[in-house]
Amino acid sequence: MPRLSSRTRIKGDAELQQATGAGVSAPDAPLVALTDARVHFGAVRALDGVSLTISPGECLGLIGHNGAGKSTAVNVINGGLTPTGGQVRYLLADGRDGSGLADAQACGIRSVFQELSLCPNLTVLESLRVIHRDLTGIGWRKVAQGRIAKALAEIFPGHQIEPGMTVGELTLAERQMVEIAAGFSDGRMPARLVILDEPTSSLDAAIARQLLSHINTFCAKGGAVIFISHMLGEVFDVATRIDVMKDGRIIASKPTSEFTQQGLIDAMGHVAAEKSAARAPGSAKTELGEEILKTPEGLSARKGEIVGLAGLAGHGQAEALARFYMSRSGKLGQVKQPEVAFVAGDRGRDGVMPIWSILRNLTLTHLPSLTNRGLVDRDGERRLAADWRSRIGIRTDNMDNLILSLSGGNQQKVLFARALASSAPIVVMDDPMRGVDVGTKQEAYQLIRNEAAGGRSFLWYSTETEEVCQCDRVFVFRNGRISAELTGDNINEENILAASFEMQGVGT
Amino acid sequence: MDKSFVLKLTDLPRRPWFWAFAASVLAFGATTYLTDGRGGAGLLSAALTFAAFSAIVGLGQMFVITLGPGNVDLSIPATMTLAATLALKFMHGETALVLPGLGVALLVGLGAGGFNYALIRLLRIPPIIATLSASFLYQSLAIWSNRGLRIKPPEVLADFTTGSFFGIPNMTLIGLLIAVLSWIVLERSIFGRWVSAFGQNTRAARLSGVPVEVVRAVTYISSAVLASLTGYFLASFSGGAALNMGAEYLLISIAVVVIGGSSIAGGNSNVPGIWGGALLMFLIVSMLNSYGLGAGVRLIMTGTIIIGIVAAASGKGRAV
Amino acid sequence: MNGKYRILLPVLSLAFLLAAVFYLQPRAMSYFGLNLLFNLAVPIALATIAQMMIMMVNDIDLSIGTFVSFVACVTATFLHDTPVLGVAILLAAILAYAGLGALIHIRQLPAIVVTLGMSFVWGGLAVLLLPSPGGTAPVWIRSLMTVKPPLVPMAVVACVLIAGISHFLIMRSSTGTLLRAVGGNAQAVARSGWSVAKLKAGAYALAGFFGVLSGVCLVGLTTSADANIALRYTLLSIAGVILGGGEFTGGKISPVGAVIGALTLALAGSFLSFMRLSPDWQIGAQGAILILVLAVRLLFSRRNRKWKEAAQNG
Amino acid sequence: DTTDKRIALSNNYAGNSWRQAMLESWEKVGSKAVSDGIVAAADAFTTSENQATEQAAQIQNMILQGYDAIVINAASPTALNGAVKEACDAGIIVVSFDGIVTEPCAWRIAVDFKEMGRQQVEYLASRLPDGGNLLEIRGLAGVFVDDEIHAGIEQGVSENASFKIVGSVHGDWAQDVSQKAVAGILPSLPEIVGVVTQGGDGYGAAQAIKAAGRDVPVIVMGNRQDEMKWWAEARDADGYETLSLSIAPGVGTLAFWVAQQIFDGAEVPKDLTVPFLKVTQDTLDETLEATPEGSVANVEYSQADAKAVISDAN
Ligand SMILES: Nc1ncnc2c1ncn2[C@@H]1O[C@H](COP(=O)(O)OP(=O)(O)OP(=O)(O)O)[C@@H](O)[C@H]1O
Ligand SMILES: Nc1ncnc2c1ncn2[C@@H]1O[C@H](COP(=O)(O)OP(=O)(O)OP(=O)(O)O)[C@@H](O)[C@H]1O
Ligand SMILES: [Mg+2]
Ligand SMILES: [Mg+2]
Repeated sequence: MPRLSSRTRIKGDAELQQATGAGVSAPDAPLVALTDARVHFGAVRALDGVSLTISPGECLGLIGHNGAGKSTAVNVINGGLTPTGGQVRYLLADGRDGSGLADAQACGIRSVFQELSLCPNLTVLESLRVIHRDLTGIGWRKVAQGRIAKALAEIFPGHQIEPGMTVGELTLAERQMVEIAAGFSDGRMPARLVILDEPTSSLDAAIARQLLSHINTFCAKGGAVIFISHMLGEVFDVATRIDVMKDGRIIASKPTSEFTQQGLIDAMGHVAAEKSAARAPGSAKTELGEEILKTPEGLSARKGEIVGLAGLAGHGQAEALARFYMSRSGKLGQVKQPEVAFVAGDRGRDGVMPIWSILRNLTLTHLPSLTNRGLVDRDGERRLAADWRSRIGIRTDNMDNLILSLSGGNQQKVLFARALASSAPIVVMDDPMRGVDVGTKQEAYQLIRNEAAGGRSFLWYSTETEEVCQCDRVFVFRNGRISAELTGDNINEENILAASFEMQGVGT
Repeated sequence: MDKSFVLKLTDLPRRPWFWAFAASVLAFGATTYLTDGRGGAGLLSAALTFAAFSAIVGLGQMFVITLGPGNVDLSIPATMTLAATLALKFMHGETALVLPGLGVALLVGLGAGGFNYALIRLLRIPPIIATLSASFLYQSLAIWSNRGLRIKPPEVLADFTTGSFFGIPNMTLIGLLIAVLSWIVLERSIFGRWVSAFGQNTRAARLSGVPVEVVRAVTYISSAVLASLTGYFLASFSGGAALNMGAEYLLISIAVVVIGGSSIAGGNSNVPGIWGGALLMFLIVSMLNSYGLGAGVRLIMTGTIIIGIVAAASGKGRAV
Repeated sequence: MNGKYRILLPVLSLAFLLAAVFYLQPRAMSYFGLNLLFNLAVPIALATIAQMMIMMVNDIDLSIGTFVSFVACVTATFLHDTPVLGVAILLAAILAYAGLGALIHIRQLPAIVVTLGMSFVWGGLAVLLLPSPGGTAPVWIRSLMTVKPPLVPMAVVACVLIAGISHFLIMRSSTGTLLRAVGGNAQAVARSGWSVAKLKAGAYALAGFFGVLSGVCLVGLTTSADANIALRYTLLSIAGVILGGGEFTGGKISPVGAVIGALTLALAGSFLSFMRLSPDWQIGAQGAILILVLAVRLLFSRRNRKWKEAAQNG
Repeated sequence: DTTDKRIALSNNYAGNSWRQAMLESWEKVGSKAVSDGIVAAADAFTTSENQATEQAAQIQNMILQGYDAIVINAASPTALNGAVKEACDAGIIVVSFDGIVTEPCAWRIAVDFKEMGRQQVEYLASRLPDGGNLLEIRGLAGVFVDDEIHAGIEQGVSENASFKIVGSVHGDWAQDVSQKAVAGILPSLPEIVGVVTQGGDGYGAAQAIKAAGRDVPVIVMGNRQDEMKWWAEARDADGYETLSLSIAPGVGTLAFWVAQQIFDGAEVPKDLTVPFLKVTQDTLDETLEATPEGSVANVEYSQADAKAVISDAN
């Protein structure tokens, strides 16, 4: 596990203010140079004059709050989005300057997007065909198979993915692994710059670790990486330089060694919530009410309890949650008095109504309670949405905007609000903090604790051990079954890991 | 005249239903131009009457189409025929049985919709094929029950369906009433929200507490009930049920939905557009007939106009 | 349903129906009998492949039936009388299909509406060409469709060829993979720098190409054409793709399955003929048998159920 | 001796009262012939959709089933030729009626549809010596019968120059479709003195014209019971006069007997003609009496009738 303290150097906040646009010192000629790039979506200034360069051997950590413009910057760098102002230049292999999507590819720039972008109907090796233009002609399958298998074995030794598997049948983590491997795989033009937009958000700790060490070797061999993550520890672990974004600008850019973690959080613009005092397990217990749920596979929770589901990704946690949710919802009688509400982690698949406004997305679950003889009380709906907008801090100027105009993290907040706005006594959360920035996470933790104190129970699956450790009780899953139930002081990283890996024999 | 009104006017072309109405007005103008304005009232009244039938089935089809890709009700014509056949046979021309006859028609709709839904839900058959297969069964039932004999509707019912109220055809009034009710359901009620959520992302809707199966069942049943209602009125209007009476409503019901600006990708429906589409489908044919164009040219122009309208009305979707 | 089951099921349904037909009518179990059972399925199989190309990119083609009718009319008139002009018209029709694909993508139009509109257009053109049934099949296509290869009848050979070629084209080749990717996640394809408009145009052009083959083969079998000759192919082709394990969205299709689906549909009709039902119920029985064949899928999906599907269906 | 002969009816459409009457007549006459021991079987088959391709498959199935004769009401005069030829090659007697086929090996019991169209105008000319404007209601575009009757009407109009067709719509031989089409074109038409039709559409036209508030012109009817009933009522009210003519659904039974006669060794020419069934002001009441409610005026043929028709032709 990456430990922050080993890398962190305490520096004064004042230093953070000397924000510069360009790279601090480029050892070689830069691969990509962004000068004063601007992207405006209507009134939203997603990028408001960003300048940065990245050179071979560098690993640039890009961090910032939800909606800061990180993903937009990525899209500009990889040529997918033409900036409304400013310039992007690529250094082509033959020394020329280039611009545009085709040149970006010719330059060896590869992207792993925040929203998964594989085709679920293709096999793993076929997915490579979409990314690698040179895969044509007789025998292309063999070549593709070789490339992806090599990359997977290199980055994620011990993985279980066959090149012939259909992507749609892989778990979320496996899909993410495939995408990452495709990004680093060999091709006619070798990867020179790989952009990873929140690559670890659905990976469990062990696999994330494998990725981080691969990035280190890749950069050591002269490759360049842009690494975006809300997990600051990871960024500290791999980045040689960190750029902090806020509201479409880069407000700080320095070698990693010159940052402290606290300094970073401050720079990102959040009131640094002190790591909340650890719960006193003993006192919390007494407040818990009677047992209100028990599932056949052994999950149980009491009133006001926060129950965590842990274990390696893809070991049946999400399925257990979904089974439980399905069994307690869907009937007409449960519409006004829902027994359980759901917070999705895989937004696109499980959460977002893509053609609706933020408002309608937010109120969906609670709306039946705001109806009179079947008709919706539209003023009540607005009030509800306005209330939650301020409570959870959704960054938009108008709740009537399309949900898809929000950044990933803000969409996630809307989904949170959707579930918490309802009166359901149990809330099921399927890795809900995926892609949520540090500040917002702290707010969400607080929210969850308050709600629990108010008598709500939570079932919370998370890929982050640190989140699970905040729970009152933890069920660790292995191979689709509960392998351990931890309570009180037993909830710690060691025990969780032990229960996750036991008898699996793949200690990584 | 305040600013917001002016803004609204310029905003009109962006409304999905605008183009259907605009094209209807053009077709109407072109037809009456031929006679120097004579016959305008007659044409309007005919258009309003016949569009009502298309509009009612179209509304049912719209509910189904809003459920998202793959959802479409191909059993509408057969349901119309079956409901009309059984209802007219039951009434046997007797005035006293007009309302019970309506009940029979509605029951047929309920049954057909329920059966369609059962095929989709219990046997997991894709809706297009489930409703197509079911329609063959309904057709057989209609043949078996009456062997295609045309039974006259009760006098009162025939008079009602062909009559008018203060100059507005009765069928138009019924069609408008159903449209208004559908609009309220879709735009203002919780059920409308659920239908739209279902159409956009069924899985997410289910996980947000939407009772998706109830929504789907009600939607397919509504479509069948509206089809039966149309069958009942259409048979009374045209003097008896015929085995092939609903045939042309298959394409029309889909066409009015899409011309009217409902998104075929699901989740976005548009009630005023249904009436626009229904009027247009009638007026295009009238216009082309009036200009004496042959069947071939008429078909080509109808197709071109449909594509033209959809192309004109397309644009990036707005938030709802 | 995963890949393995996707093809297993259509194969089993076909085998089962075939066994039932052989039981009812042992005479069908011969070179001559098989040809009679299946020769009219060849154009249906081609139309089903055409429909599959469109469903592959998440669209649906409501005009394939009228398009095949139109092609049949061209084949029985121009292709017979002035072959060069006939070929030019058919090429133009394929181009028109490609254009539609691009238009649908660029203007973000719903394919179902555009193809609905096109069904009127093709129908109108067909009526203009042949106001009354008639025309003559070109001799070469007539002799091609009535050729008697040794051992296996032409209909079976043709179906195997169609399945094999389209499988190679769509499932194995690198271009086919890209086309399927468009159905799976068009945005990802665009992000990787491909022109989705071009790819969609390509898929539509393939649909047009197979539609043309279907019309030409049809005339080879019927010897003449009329404007309404293949209207039914629209629904048959959709049903065929689904029976073959394809899905409406997500680029999940199977060319071999589609051909088998088309054969199953053709065979279902024969099966009913051999049952000798009362005419009142003959139409209904067609519906019932479709329901039956599709309901078998349930057995498979039950066994292979994941919660993903459970969530989808509640 | 024909006692072991099996005869099948291949019917392409069952969706209107005319076809239902045809099937009923066939059933009545056929089952009587079977129980009398004249033939071994007289089975009726109907396709679910009015499609030549489906009917061709149906005929191929009949070949496999080993019928000795196939009586066809064809969806298309030419598109079935391939299947019909195959039947003939298999030694099967093929007799077509109403919708006849052009394949030379088959027998045809034809109705002179062209003459039917021409006589309508002739009748109107006798009623309205001054001539005037006519409205034409056609059937289904692209179908043989529609084209033939239309040609006859054109010929009639050219022979009687005082008439002019001012409007033409397609009513698809259905009351509700005609009603809609007529209602749509009426407002733009000048005064019309007569309506020429194809059968199954007169009542709808009358309704539409009445709804538009116009005087009802002379509408030529098509023997449907509701049309004739309306006509009788209008006659009783204000002396309305017109003509009704159509082909009798029972002509299928004539085809049945012709097939039987061919087996019996009779010398039958390939082309036979039957007169169409005409209802005039004088025969209206008696025809109406004999027609079941909601059905079509009909005559069924006996073996003796068939012999007479054959000997007339020779
Ligand atoms: N297509 C779009 N239309 C309108 N606004 C957009 C669009 N895409 C992005 N935005 C806006 O641009 C801003 C930057 O978004 P971006 O996705 O780059 O944020 P981010 O830093 O990646 O956030 P997160 O960490 O939540 O992923 C946000 O305010 C977002 O709402
Ligand atoms: N000062 C802070 N305030 C709030 N949150 C913080 C702070 N420092 C770290 N975090 C959060 O704590 C977590 C630590 O991240 P990191 O990934 O390094 O931990 P980890 O235990 O190594 O995780 P993993 O097991 O996934 O590797 C992150 O989720 C980060 O958002
Ligand atoms: Mg982002
Ligand atoms: Mg981590």
